[in-house]
Amino acid sequence: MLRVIGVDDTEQLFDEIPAALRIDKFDAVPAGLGEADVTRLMRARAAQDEGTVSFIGAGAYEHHIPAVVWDIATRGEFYSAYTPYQAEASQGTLQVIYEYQSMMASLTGLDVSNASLYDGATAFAEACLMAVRGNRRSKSRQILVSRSVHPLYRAVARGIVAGQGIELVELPLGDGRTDVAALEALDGQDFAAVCLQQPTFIGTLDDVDTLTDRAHANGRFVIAICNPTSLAILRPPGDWGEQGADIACGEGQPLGIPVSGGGPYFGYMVCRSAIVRQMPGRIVGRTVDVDGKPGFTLTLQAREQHIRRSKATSNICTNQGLMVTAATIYLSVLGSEGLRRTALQCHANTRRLAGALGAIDGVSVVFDEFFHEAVVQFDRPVAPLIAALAEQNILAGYDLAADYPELGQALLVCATEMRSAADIDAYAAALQSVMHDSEAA
Amino acid sequence: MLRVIGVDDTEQLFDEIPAALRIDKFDAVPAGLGEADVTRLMRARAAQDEGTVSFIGAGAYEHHIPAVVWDIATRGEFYSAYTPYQAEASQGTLQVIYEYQSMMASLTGLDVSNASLYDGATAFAEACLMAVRGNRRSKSRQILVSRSVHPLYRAVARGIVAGQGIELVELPLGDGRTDVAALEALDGQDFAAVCLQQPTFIGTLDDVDTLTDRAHANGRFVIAICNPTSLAILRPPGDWGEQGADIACGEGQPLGIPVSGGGPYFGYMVCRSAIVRQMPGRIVGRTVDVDGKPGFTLTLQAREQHIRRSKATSNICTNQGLMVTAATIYLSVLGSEGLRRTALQCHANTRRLAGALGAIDGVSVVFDEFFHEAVVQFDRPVAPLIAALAEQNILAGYDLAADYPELGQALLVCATEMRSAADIDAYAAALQSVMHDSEAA
Amino acid sequence: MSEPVIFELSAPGRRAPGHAPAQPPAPSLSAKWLRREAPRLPEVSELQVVRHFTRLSQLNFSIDTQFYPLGSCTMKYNPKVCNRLAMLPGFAERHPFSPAGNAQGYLECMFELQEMLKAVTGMQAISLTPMAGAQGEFAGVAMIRAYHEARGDHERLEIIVPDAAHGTNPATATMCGCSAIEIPTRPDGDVDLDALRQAVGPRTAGIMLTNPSTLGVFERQITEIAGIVHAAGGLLYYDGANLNAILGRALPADMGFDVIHINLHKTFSTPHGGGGPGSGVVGVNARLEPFLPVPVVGRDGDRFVWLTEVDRPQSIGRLSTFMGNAGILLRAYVYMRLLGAQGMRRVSEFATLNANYLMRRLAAAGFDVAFPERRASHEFIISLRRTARDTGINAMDFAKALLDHGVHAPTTYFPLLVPECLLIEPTETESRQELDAFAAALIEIRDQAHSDPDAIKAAPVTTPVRRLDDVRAARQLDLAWRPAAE
Amino acid sequence: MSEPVIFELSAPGRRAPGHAPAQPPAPSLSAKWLRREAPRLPEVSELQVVRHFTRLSQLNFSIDTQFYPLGSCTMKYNPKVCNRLAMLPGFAERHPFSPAGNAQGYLECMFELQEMLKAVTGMQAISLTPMAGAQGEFAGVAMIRAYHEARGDHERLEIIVPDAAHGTNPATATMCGCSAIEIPTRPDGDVDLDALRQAVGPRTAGIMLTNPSTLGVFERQITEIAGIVHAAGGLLYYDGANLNAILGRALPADMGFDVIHINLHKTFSTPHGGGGPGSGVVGVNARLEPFLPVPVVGRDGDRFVWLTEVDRPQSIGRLSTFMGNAGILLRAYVYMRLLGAQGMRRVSEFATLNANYLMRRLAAAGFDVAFPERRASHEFIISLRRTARDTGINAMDFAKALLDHGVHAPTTYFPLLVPECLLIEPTETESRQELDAFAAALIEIRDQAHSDPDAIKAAPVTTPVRRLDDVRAARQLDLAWRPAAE
Ligand SMILES: Cc1ncc(COP(=O)(O)O)c(C=O)c1O
Ligand SMILES: Cc1ncc(COP(=O)(O)O)c(C=O)c1O
Repeated sequence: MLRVIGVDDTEQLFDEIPAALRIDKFDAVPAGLGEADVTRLMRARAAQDEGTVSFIGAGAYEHHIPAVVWDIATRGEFYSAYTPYQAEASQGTLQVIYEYQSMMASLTGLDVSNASLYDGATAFAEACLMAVRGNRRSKSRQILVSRSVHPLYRAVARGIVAGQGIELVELPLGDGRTDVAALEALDGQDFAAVCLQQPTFIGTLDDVDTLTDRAHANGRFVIAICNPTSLAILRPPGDWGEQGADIACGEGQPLGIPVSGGGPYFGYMVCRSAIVRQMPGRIVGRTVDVDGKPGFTLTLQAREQHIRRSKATSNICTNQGLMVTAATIYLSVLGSEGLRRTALQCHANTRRLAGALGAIDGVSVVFDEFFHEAVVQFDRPVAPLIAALAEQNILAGYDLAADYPELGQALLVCATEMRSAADIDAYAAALQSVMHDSEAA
Repeated sequence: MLRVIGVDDTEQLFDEIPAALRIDKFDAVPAGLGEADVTRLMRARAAQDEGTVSFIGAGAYEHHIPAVVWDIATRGEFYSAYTPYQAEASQGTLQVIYEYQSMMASLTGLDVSNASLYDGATAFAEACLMAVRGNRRSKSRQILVSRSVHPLYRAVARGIVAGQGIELVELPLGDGRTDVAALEALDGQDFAAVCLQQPTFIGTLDDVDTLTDRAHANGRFVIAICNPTSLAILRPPGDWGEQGADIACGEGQPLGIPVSGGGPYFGYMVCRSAIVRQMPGRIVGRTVDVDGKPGFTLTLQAREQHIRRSKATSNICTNQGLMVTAATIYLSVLGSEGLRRTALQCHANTRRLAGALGAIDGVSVVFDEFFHEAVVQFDRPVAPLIAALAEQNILAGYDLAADYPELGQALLVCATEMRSAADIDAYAAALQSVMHDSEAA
Repeated sequence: MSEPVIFELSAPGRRAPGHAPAQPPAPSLSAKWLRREAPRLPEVSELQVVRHFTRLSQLNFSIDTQFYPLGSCTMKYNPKVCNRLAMLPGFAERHPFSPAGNAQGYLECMFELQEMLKAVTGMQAISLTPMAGAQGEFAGVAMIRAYHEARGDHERLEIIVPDAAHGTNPATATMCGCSAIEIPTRPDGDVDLDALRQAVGPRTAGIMLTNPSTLGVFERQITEIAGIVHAAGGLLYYDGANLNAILGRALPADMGFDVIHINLHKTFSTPHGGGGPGSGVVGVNARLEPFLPVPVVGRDGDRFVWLTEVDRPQSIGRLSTFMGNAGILLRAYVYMRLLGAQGMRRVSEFATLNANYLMRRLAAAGFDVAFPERRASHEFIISLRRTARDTGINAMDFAKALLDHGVHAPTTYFPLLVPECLLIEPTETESRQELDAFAAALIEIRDQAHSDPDAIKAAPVTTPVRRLDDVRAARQLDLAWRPAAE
Repeated sequence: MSEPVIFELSAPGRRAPGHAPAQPPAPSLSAKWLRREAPRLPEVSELQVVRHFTRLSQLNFSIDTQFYPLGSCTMKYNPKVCNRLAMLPGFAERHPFSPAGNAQGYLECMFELQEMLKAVTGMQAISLTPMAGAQGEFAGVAMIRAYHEARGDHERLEIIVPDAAHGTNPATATMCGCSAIEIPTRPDGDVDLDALRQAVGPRTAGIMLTNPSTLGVFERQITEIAGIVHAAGGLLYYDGANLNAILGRALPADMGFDVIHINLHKTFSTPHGGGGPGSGVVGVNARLEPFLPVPVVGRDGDRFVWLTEVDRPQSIGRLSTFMGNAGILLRAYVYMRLLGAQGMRRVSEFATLNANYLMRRLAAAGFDVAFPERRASHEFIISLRRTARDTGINAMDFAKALLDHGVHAPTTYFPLLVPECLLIEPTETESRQELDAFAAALIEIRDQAHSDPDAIKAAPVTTPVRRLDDVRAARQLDLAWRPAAE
């Protein structure tokens, strides 16, 4: 090969790199390991983190993932394909995305889904940008965001939209849910959108109909953030109020993606057809080939960076494709009945958990109606309890102190369908004893 | 569907089963579990058996298995296909087997491999039957089997060939290997075959050239049993003596199959072309299709039970196909250089292990030249030591007491390339302390 | 698209690094033991391996990609989770000689598996060691022989098999040193009792039957048969390849069988793997229990233990180096736990429903069902003799043409007594759409057999290769790749 | 063979049992919250799911099945073990909010990953959170803005990008509220320094460059460029999509870059997954360290800890709910540990060797290489303008025709400044045979462009569908399946 190129050795191939920049020795990373050694290493590392029983939700949910999901999703033909730019050579991926889009549209009750964004928080940020672009009735670069929206979604979105001079204005909570009166007080003011999370970050349920109608009456878009599992039983954003939300987005992880330390997950986004040209990310359409045979292709690409460059709807290129494949398989295996049962069991388990914890002295459950997360208040600081339980491999929940000081010394707990009654009882017992010890101390 | 059939309910479909035989209720097995529950159960069960560091070989060897091997072998198209009877719809499996046959032929230095038998022991049994059928120069139903052959192979084969009135006659050991003089003493007697294992069950090396030539001089077939890993560095059966062995067989497990509690493994068998029509099991041949395009098909099926029924060379039907697929991938990834290094590292590790153990008071290593198993003699019974070490999750080796009383209080140990120097040292240290304790006690 | 033989991708010195140790020291073995020339294995990169075998896999039909109604083979869905769980490190990395104390998790599964298998067969005891159906048969016949021998009955060396029997049955008889005596089937699909009565006698070791039979019908006279054979001093062997049909609905033990094997890779859905592995566990009644192959899993208080020849001195011994296809047994265990009792009954219910539905649809479309008056069990036979006579398009042609319809062919020319037959087993995991599409394909092929027989004779055309020259394969044996030069 | 949309396989009430709990109690929620109509999801069996998606997968081209020389995308082999190890339960089942004390195994890997990434870039500090290249770019430009803002330099809102830049570069500028100023490339493939000198000024926030550039050549004047931009008060951003070309041979930090992102899914071989996920980790020099996105993994004695806004008050904040694509980071970590230092140099060596070899072969065969006087980096461009002019067969036609040769098409019509171009990146994991076969295919297509252009215009013909009607797709939007009735 060197002869064909006309060089003597491979070093010569790098001769256009100025000598001052070339490094002749590179040993700043460890020497390579054989696969057996890396395997031994990683197994030891993974084992360190294994064995916890988690009651944390807060945006990432441990569900049963049928073995078939990842068995199929990691087939080389899905795993090692690129973005389906050559449609004829990518019908597998394209059809999967089309099926995914169809499922998401039905789950949310809206029209058009894209092929994924990075995660729930960035999907939310993109939804804010989209609303500002898409809302013709508003000139505002301000967006109302309920305090019931995931605090980290708000933080991420704030950082992302700030560059474009867009501001997120907080709507306060009243009794654990978005305060309708507070929204009413803003009637007549120009905001591009109102953002609601249902179920809220703290598991409660907003009066989405009233809030949606009020937003629309004021010429604002409604951005809905929903846990997709919950949509098996809760009213979909497309049905909120008179007209339905304009954009739905959120975290796709509950649909067959392992909690996996926070990623890779995927952000989903679905909208009304009227605003599809403002949607970021890829979209697959069904069409026909030259023989009239149905087939799939990326469409509406004029929104995207590789065509429109600085005028694109977003800079996103690589998305979370494989996760979408997994989610599509997951939704196909579960079907709406399976997803419904999963949602209901999470709900039932969390009620059981709330009951068990609330029965402990010094512990009370604050809000009544919740989906699969509940706020538990304590007569003492939460952090030490979390730490003590973590040592027993029980992950007690998400400490609300920093994000919601108004809720007092509170913990957000979640019991998905993966937590058995025994797990729940063990948690309650351990908590009781930890609280007992902390009193004794 | 019931309407098309013309029945009212599915119970009616069973109305040809005499009423007395029909059971209306079946609850003798536990109720079905969801996948999540079964997963939890099996993970708990598997965890109980995990974490041992094994120095046992004795016919099953823990090697590094590249992740790619089982990732590909468990692809649905391999995993869920049947025997490739419809060749046009099974070219994948057929070509894999053809490639496997090619690799095994080269590894053993013989001509024709079949597509697998159940395991090493049954392959050996089939080789004995094949030798009796195939050896035109012998009328004997007796076969000479070296005592250095795996004791369980001998036990299994004895049981299988007994029905046909075939008898296995033992050739004794002399100094840890097949006693050449003992074979010479049988010169002139009619035996269908002589069976040798190289390396021997106890890891030593037989004088296979002399033994083979002597067998052939007496009109006997030579059946070679070889660990396929060893064939990367040891002389292949096809090269033994003047003419080479007639049949090679053995356990395919070392070629990419997890030790997996003893199975599924696969038995391999390779022979000289002249006797291929006596070979049991499937064989794949390359041919052409009606367009002249190369393709693969099962061939020489007239040996098999589905064609020849009671006159078949064997009753085998289902074999160990998937394991062969894995082995073919394994051999492709390693190549001859990778297999050679693996073999050499096992050899080096076992030498290190023998050295470390032999240095302990009351322990000695008996034979000098060995491949990757060594006999270690003790000044006391072995079983209690094994038990004590097993409690520390060290699997000390295979107790030779029952099978080879002539070796005294002896243990067969093995350290494959998977055992690190630290593993070996930890074993030696633990053994020393266990022996110390047992003295103290 | 055809794929080169992997050796053709090879380039000297190329390797997939990282899968073998760095250069180890030279062996301390004298040269006479050492190989002079390296074996010819492919020298390829890991990507080449992945690409080659992935592409090869795509050349296969399989359950995961096609309807696969291969009669007698029970090509049903293999739940992915079974493989996943059997491959857990605690199972996959356990050495077979690990002491029982380090194998309690595995042994508990096996003990429970034995119990469940007793329950589905009605038998008294189980041995899990046989590694496929044929080895289960071997074990069964060997036990029957051992039983007679133990009673001093040395002349019983005849095994009766119906003419519909699977080839492994007579082949097994031979392996065990017995002779196979064939008895005919009556036109209604049941065994000819008169012939049976004539066949039995003082040399009868036993009879091998599958029920439902390979003809796809339930042998209604099974109790009479048992009576005849037992009265003659013989034993009854149940070939459990078709157990799927009666799972949770009838017990072989109740039918009078003394010994049974079960193909776990059929009824209990372990992989077929392009030929194997399988498992042919055996069950016996009290009479034969002492002869069961070892090892067997026993229980001692709350510990699980291996029972060996020491505990079972009359055992026919071991059938495998270790204890059979352990990982396959785990897959079957997982599958059975998933199903549970009700799930098992659903298996036979839907397997039978699908078979009868498809049979009726094909009968209505004018195909000749072999036993039109009978219920199908989980499978059934059609004979294409009329079409073959009228058009020259025979069963094999139908099989090949089906491949072009994206469907694997049913079993052809078996059982031997029905001419031009297809043995069709849809299994319970297929949907009605698949069955309808299959029926439509058969109808289309038959129509085309009349309108354009040459097109059918030319089939398949959509497969990676077209019909292969089997004669050439057998005459010009090419069984291992060699470089062009050699 | 085309595959129905999964909804077309659906039958009311059909389910894959065992994947959801038995019927749970009704929710204790008032009806107003509850969904009135079930969402339309497929109602299919597990086998149907497996068969459907397995078949769909087979419709894809992928690295595992085809040569995939997609320029700028680094479609190299993904070692299987990376996925296997990232999916270990201890990693896959760890909740992102598990306390650091229950995440030491993961954190240690991430800490070491940060260290290794520092080593391969020469940067001072790393943040692992960006989830793809474009998000890395966002982080980089946001840090550049934050840096200027922190210095009170509020007017610096212009980002300079060469005309060859990837679309994400200008799009990122916009996302960050900056404007993109394009500068031209000289005919030799390097940046036009005069134009650059004119472009910089007091409004310059920085410049985004990839080196080697998307033209497949190394920007030789990089030190001068750095001087010009820095002198003007701007910072340099390195788009690390092409890092594969110089791995272990040159450090972006030495070139004068202040901030860099790396596409781990390119250089460090995590899955492309049909579109993602990826990871766009960022590295910075000391100047920008305070602005790094959080969280970052730190070390406190022998414990590993998360550093957040609390520790990094000037941080641009979080870019993902949790901490980026953790599982992808693990895959990259495994890959880097497999390679090690020498392996990394081998990557750039063979990537460059393969690209130059293929470029020379094509040049010798008469193809117009875009920069014939230059060394190729790990990729190179050919222009098909002459063929297009002579035959009407353009770059897209070549791309489609390649599919019929079993090869994925290179990147077409990018970079924008070379007409009728193919950007070809063979990667280091391909064999010479593949490269030769690819060259032969291109030659054959070109010959056919002259002899039978209609055949090429009709390509592809071997793919599951032929050329699709993109106009119809965009005009008659069909973006979600609906039953025929609706
Ligand atoms: C009826 C019948 N009996 C026995 C067997 C033999 O079983 P195995 O292939 O597992 O050895 C089969 C398998 O094809 C069969 O269908
Ligand atoms: C040169 C270049 N820059 C940036 C990107 C964007 O990276 P990502 O797709 O990971 O967002 C790409 C990817 O296509 C690229 O090739």
